[in-house]
Amino acid sequence: MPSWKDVRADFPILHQQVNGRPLVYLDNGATTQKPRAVIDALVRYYERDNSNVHRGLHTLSMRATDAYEGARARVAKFVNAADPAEIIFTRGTTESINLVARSYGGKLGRGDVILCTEMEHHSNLVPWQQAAKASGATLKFVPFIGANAEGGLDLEALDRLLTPQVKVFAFTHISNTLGTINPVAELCRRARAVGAVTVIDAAQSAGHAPLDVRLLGCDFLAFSGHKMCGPTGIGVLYGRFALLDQLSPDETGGGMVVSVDFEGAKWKPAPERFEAGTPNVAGAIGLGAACDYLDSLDRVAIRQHDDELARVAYEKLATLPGIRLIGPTGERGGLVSFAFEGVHAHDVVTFADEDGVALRGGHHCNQPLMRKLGLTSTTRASFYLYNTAEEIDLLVASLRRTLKFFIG
Amino acid sequence: MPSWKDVRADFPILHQQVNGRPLVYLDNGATTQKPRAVIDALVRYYERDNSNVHRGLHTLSMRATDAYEGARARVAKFVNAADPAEIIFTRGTTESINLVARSYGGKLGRGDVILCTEMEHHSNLVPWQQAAKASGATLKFVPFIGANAEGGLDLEALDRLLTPQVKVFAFTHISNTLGTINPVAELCRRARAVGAVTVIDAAQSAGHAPLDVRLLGCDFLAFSGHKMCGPTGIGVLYGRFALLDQLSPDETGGGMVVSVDFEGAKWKPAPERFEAGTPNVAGAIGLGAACDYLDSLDRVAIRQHDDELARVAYEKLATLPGIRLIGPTGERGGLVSFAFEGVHAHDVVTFADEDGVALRGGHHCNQPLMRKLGLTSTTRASFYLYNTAEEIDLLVASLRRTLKFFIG
Amino acid sequence: MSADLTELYQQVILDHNRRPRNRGRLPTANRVAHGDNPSCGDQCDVFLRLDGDRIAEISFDGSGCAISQASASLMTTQLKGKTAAEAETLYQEFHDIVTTGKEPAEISDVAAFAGVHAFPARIKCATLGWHAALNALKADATTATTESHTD
Amino acid sequence: MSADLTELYQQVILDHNRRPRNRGRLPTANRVAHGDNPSCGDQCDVFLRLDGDRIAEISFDGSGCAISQASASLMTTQLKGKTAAEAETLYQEFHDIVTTGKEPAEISDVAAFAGVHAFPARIKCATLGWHAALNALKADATTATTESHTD
Ligand SMILES: Cc1ncc(COP(=O)(O)O)c(C=O)c1O
Ligand SMILES: Cc1ncc(COP(=O)(O)O)c(C=O)c1O
Repeated sequence: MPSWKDVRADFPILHQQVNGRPLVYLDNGATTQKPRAVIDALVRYYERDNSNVHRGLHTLSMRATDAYEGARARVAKFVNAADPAEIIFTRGTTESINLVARSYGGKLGRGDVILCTEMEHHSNLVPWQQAAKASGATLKFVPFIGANAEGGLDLEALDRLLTPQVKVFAFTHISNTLGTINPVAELCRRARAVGAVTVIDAAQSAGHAPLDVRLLGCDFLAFSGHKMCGPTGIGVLYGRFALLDQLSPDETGGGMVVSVDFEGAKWKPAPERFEAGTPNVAGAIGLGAACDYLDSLDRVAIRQHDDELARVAYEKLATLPGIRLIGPTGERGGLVSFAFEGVHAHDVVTFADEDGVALRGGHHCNQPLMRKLGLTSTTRASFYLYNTAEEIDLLVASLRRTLKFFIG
Repeated sequence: MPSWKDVRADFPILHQQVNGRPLVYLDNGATTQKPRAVIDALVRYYERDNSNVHRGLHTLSMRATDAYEGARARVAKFVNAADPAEIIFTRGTTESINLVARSYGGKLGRGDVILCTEMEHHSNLVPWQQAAKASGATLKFVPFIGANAEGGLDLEALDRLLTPQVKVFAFTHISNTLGTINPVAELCRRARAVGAVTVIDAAQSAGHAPLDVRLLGCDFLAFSGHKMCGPTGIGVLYGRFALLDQLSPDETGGGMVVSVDFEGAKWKPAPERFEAGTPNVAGAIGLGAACDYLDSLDRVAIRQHDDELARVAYEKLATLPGIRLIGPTGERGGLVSFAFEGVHAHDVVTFADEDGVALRGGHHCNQPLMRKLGLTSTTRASFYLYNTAEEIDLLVASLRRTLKFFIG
Repeated sequence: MSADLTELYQQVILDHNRRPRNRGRLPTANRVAHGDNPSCGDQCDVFLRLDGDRIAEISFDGSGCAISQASASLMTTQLKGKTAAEAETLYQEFHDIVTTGKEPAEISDVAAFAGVHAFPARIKCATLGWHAALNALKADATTATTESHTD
Repeated sequence: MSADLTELYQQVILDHNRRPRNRGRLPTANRVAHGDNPSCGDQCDVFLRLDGDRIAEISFDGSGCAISQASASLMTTQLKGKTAAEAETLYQEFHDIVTTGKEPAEISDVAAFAGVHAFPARIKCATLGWHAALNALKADATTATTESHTD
């Protein structure tokens, strides 16, 4: 069990005052902070090894290539992929999903169904709308249960919706607005039974819990480095090799071709086929360092820590007058969303900021979900390994002050 | 005039030994090294301001947004764009060109012509092959003149090829293999006369010479941060606003939509429309710092320095037995490509590496060009602001040793 | 970083937020426009009954933070009875107040919005209703988003 | 970082590079395959005349570095007269040599390639011709790229 107090010392950014108060960073669902080890990995790369990868035969280029491919192997291990070639580096979850939606989407046609859920982030929704438009496929949604979506996905509806026409089933692991933890292994199992390819949006889970693509049985899985202690501008698409191997490339250009003439080109196999141009070498290396850091703390312990904070927050927030808590009442991921009668999320966040507490207010890129809940925005507190129970008390105190100001 | 000796002190990576010799880094066409100022900007961001951008209302998020949008404005100034909204952040040149080729390519149809040149990097060739395939348009090429391409682009052939059917004319500013500096303002002028949209691949020029999109009169211009002292994983697509505004998005997801329901979405205007998902915030900020660094040295002086090194290198290399020098005999960008009778580029690079000299050998993502020259590979020495005349002497000495070993 | 919040949340603003004026859908409207602030999800519909060039009646509906709601409410009281040209001038004045913090020459409730300038992220909130109103005047039923306007 | 280059460029290799054996297009070939090393542009065509299961004649053509040319040349001398199964075994032995540096039990020219293991970037060069030959044996006319094989 890591000492969570020591963990805070690893994050330089936390030790600052905001508006005269110690920073309480509770916007981890948007992005997480970076430990010294990750920042140092970037600096070390630029100060010692920086070079272009793959095409170089000199020492720096070999070092950079080894570090970049080492990061790929490290990420493969992080999600227990069978082969590093199943790891494609992208800018982030959004690009990963666009890549599948375009490359795999190119195989779809009229009569085919793409299945999503009603709780998807815009990044796991709009690319599928585009894929449906381009291919003539139909887009359908698994509904959720309850006025506050407290009942999770409607698994009976899923059974009705999962027909053999479904070619893709794309769903989030942990909802960034609700905190719902979806039964992803079970969803993959049911999808496989009808021959549908599964795409998991793991943006909110990759940094928070152990992740094993072979245990989950998914075909594709997407996540972002910046939400798991890694740098910005780097993310991952895991794809089962047998599937990747059949896909056409998405972006094209240098580095992903075997041979080119004026008329056309022949593609390399995965993962190179999907990584056109110079990749974010430093970003990948930083992500590898983030994997090391998270595993050094133990992801089971991180999950317990984050989920426990969310549980405590849920309980304490429930005592506030006029609050509406969204999402599951029991087990949940490390975040809580809520809305107040008569005080808008925007104003809540501004007041919290005056107290040094960083929250997010808005639709969290979840507009259709919000609309179904009859909301236009919520306030969200999202936790990570450096947050503490004391910070939740500061949050609650700040919210009380806000309520007092607006409601009296 | 900067003191070029002092400049070397700004680059931590240069002060190391490779294979027991001081590093002589002559692979700048592939990627450049990073000055302390750029590395520090990344560290500062992660240690002080890191947060997600755009969607946040708390202090860190406002700081991160200001820094990210400040970097956009900085890059706009760097290329003299009329409006920061004309600057789209991408992963690099390759992604920038893919973006135009797909979004603008979506407007093309049978009978339309896409015009490239015979000296394009795969990244400014294969995306246009794909666009032609997808739209039914025809891809044509402006030839170059001379057995070593020493005559540059054939401007008479260009006049014949530039018919009103040409909808896009995509060409490189400086050839990464030949060193040819194309007359881009003139090419834009001629393209405009027939109503063709121009796309400039500025990967090899952005960090080496002043760049003014309004003076050039181009519609789109693409470049990579990592080739101009900036971080990996960040690049730019400049687009004239009137044109950008008409284009459909490429990738979709969070951050680029105004509103979303289960059926569809409405897009934000440029640049957000083209930046789906969390961007490479630190990368953009690092690129802004690179712009500051290059302008503090003065880009006119950098161009003179780099081109002078290339001139000296060309002269000294010409004295080596059995060497074939490629590209222009007169004015050229800061690089020289060459091939030896009887010694393969691969072996040349391995020997140079033993002497601490980093060179590139291969087709430089220019296979069709190579084939027309009757070559499969060349060795390339490419220079940047921290290189010196003494390093050219070390290069020549290393090549002499190699020739001695293989030829005797 | 941030100025005192009481500068932002002035009494006039709190009052308009609590008791918005001219709120609801105007049944007699002959012009309507919708405004979105995509960064926080605020929305605002503005309904106008134009009588020639003059705003005979005006209302707004929507959801959003105290700043955006109060601003829309105050906007309706300011624009009622005005011509399109007068409305444009009033918007320019309001825009100056929220971006520079300079209070207007004449005593007016809009002065309460001067505190917004110290919170640049909230300028979009303060101008959302105004953008929608101006779009409605232009008989332009397209969505006003605060992102497509230079605030 | 790198071992001494004389370890890599042994006399046998230099000799095969300067005077390649069985170089050219075999007119009587009934099998051919093409190999690419996309990272450096090396190319290698291998031509076979298969007699039943046995390689009656073999040649190679292409361009590349000293390592790849010498390796392809030596490969042709090794495979001539061998069956497909024997060729596969010989490749495995060669692969072991270039990846581990362990010299073979019997004295053989292929031992000259043991130095390659200290230069991992060159393993692809050393195996390019072999990949093409094995592909030609499989009557698989698809391109052998060293990137799609695990070296
Ligand atoms: C559930 C979910 N999916 C997708 C994304 C998009 O991730 P990114 O913006 O890093 O591409 C996010 C984060 O905003 C998220 O929370
Ligand atoms: C002329 C030219 N165009 C395009 C590219 C591709 O740039 P990137 O790999 O950064 O996308 C390069 C660099 O390799 C280049 O030299």
